[in-house]
Amino acid sequence: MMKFLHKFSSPPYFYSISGRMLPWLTALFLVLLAYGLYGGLVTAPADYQQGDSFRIIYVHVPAAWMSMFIYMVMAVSGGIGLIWRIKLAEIVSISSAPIGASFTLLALVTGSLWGKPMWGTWWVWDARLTSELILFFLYLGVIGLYNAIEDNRTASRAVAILALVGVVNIPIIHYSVEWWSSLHQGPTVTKFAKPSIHIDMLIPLLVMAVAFKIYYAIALLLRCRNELVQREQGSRWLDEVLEKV
Amino acid sequence: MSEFLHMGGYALYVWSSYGIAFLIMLFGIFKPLILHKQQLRELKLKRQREKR
Amino acid sequence: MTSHSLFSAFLSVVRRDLLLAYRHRSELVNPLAFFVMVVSMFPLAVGADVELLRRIAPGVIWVAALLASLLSMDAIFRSDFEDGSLELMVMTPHPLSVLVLAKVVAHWLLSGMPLLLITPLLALMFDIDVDVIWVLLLTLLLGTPVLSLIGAIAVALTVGLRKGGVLLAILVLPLYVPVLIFASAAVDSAASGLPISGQLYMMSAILFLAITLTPWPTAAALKMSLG
Amino acid sequence: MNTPLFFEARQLACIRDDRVLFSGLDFEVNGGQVLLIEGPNGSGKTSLLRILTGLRNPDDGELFWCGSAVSELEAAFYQDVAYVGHMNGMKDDLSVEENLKFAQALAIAALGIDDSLRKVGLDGYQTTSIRFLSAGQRRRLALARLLCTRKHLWILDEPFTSLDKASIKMFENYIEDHVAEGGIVIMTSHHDTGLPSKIVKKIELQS
Repeated sequence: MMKFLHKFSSPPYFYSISGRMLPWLTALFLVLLAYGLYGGLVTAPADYQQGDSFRIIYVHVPAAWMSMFIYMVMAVSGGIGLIWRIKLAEIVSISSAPIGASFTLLALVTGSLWGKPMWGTWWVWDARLTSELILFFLYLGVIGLYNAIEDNRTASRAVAILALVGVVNIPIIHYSVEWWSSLHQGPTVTKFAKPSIHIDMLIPLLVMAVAFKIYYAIALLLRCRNELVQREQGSRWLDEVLEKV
Repeated sequence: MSEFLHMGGYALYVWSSYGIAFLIMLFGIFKPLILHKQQLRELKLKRQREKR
Repeated sequence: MTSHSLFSAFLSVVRRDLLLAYRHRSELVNPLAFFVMVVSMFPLAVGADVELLRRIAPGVIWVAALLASLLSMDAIFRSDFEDGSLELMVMTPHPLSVLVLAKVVAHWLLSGMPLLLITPLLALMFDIDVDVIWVLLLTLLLGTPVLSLIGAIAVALTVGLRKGGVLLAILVLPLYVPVLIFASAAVDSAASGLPISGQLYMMSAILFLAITLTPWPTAAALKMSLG
Repeated sequence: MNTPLFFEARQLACIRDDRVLFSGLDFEVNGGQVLLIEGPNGSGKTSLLRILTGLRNPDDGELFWCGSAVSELEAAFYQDVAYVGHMNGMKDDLSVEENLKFAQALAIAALGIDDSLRKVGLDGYQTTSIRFLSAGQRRRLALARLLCTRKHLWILDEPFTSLDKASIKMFENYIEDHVAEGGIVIMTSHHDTGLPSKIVKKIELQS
């Protein structure tokens, strides 16, 4: 296992492998996306309460899941980079931050667009949306810290420490926000409980979730390649890559 | 078809959600792609300058 | 060989920081003045309706305390970083995280505790009755150390940067949310006579978690900033 | 100093801003020796010293103190090493005595504070605040810090900056004494030192 990890983390190998994987990943992503959208927008029956506006969950929920998932990946890869000094882990960690932030933003925007028809206000202090907002702030902190430090290696170590501290705090923040929202909102069913999931509604949701993960892999590989080229400017393996430019 | 677009009266919210999602995800793919092309071109120029 | 024990090294760091602050004791007033001023802004902003003021008092006082401690946070490592004494502290046989804990304790004594002393005065401004003020003081006693402990991580991460100030706040405020929620809620329910033990247990749990867990990342961040 | 002291560096490398300052650097220093690191400005002398002190991680290579790797030793290594960098590490608002007392509190005390100050010609300055000392006096105070704490390995970055001729001679004498007792000194210096060549070992860093 370590041998593979070590081989995989050698820049030229990673660059060529990712180059070959990207087309396949894109194709897979498009197929899943098409299937998920068709399922979510067409075949899935309208929700008896929310009507067709519930179809926003096919974007909102996967985005929310991804925002949390990417933060975890960022923290774990940051930790690996910090402890074993594997350069590629640092690159994965820092390249994930902007993608995670964009998914969090997407979750917030679609959340408020979903809330408007239901409760008449653009912003609902619902537990899930509030946790999502704080997660967005955590992402802003990570990105702000990375941009503030010039040297790449130090910046990635700083981001790894912050992400690890963040990942420990996320459950605590989530619990306290849940408790806080039950305090002020009364014991009604939390507004964003997913509507009673009918099998035809659930399949597209899971398909969209997988599609979003594939999308994350694509965006991550693209950003990792950029970060790699930027850090390996001096090295010789870039020669034959530059020929093709 | 128009009924589908109507989305039971929630057309604005549903389609703007999907539209924004589409834009954000598109941006997330094309920005690094364009940056990559630029990066390689700049690096090539820089190396040619150094060789001279 | 009189190798000084870890505890005496801990004490000497705390004593040194208190001595240093004493040499500039006029500066100790600044966070306090800021705290009082921010709190007094609210009646000017929302009007002097006593009922409203009494309801928002816990939140206002707690947000002001949070911002005041954030302001004075930068000083924990800044001067040591600039005159090289931080390097000498890293190069000691004692674990850096213990020395870091000593510095945070000293900082809390200089910035957290004074907030407690002045809070009763502010509480009168919002017409909070006495036993609620006690609960407010208790939440500040449990909460302000957590602000210093978690804040120290962000300070250590940004100490090497010229423009660390605003970034420090961005890094740290999301991590302050649990303390803010439980503290304000405790005072709120005390005002309406509800039990507050749940909130206080949570705050003590967060405090002990912070004491045991935060020195490691702070020490790692300091070593990184020095590297 | 009973155990024979031995400091060794293998294949050290340091990269800063994508520029390789040095790589594949090997050297050894035994007890009773002074290692003088020479090289033009910007050749990475200070970075090398900061790597030796453990303040900065080398981009490659390993350090050994008395045979065991420094990365494992950590506390035991710091027990024995003292560092005088460009910044003296003194608090301006504290007095001379308070600074030295704090230095002793974090290490093993050796010479008394008054004796150390007398040795560096700062006797009587005990209660003056560092703020009022000249640069030369501050540098001598850094030397006093070395004398008043028991450290086998001294790592000095341009120790003689802002010192007058007499003070440099004094500093060199104490370096000789330290090395004579079996200690090790690793230092960088611009002007050639008056130290006897039999105890000085030199390595050169190219720019």
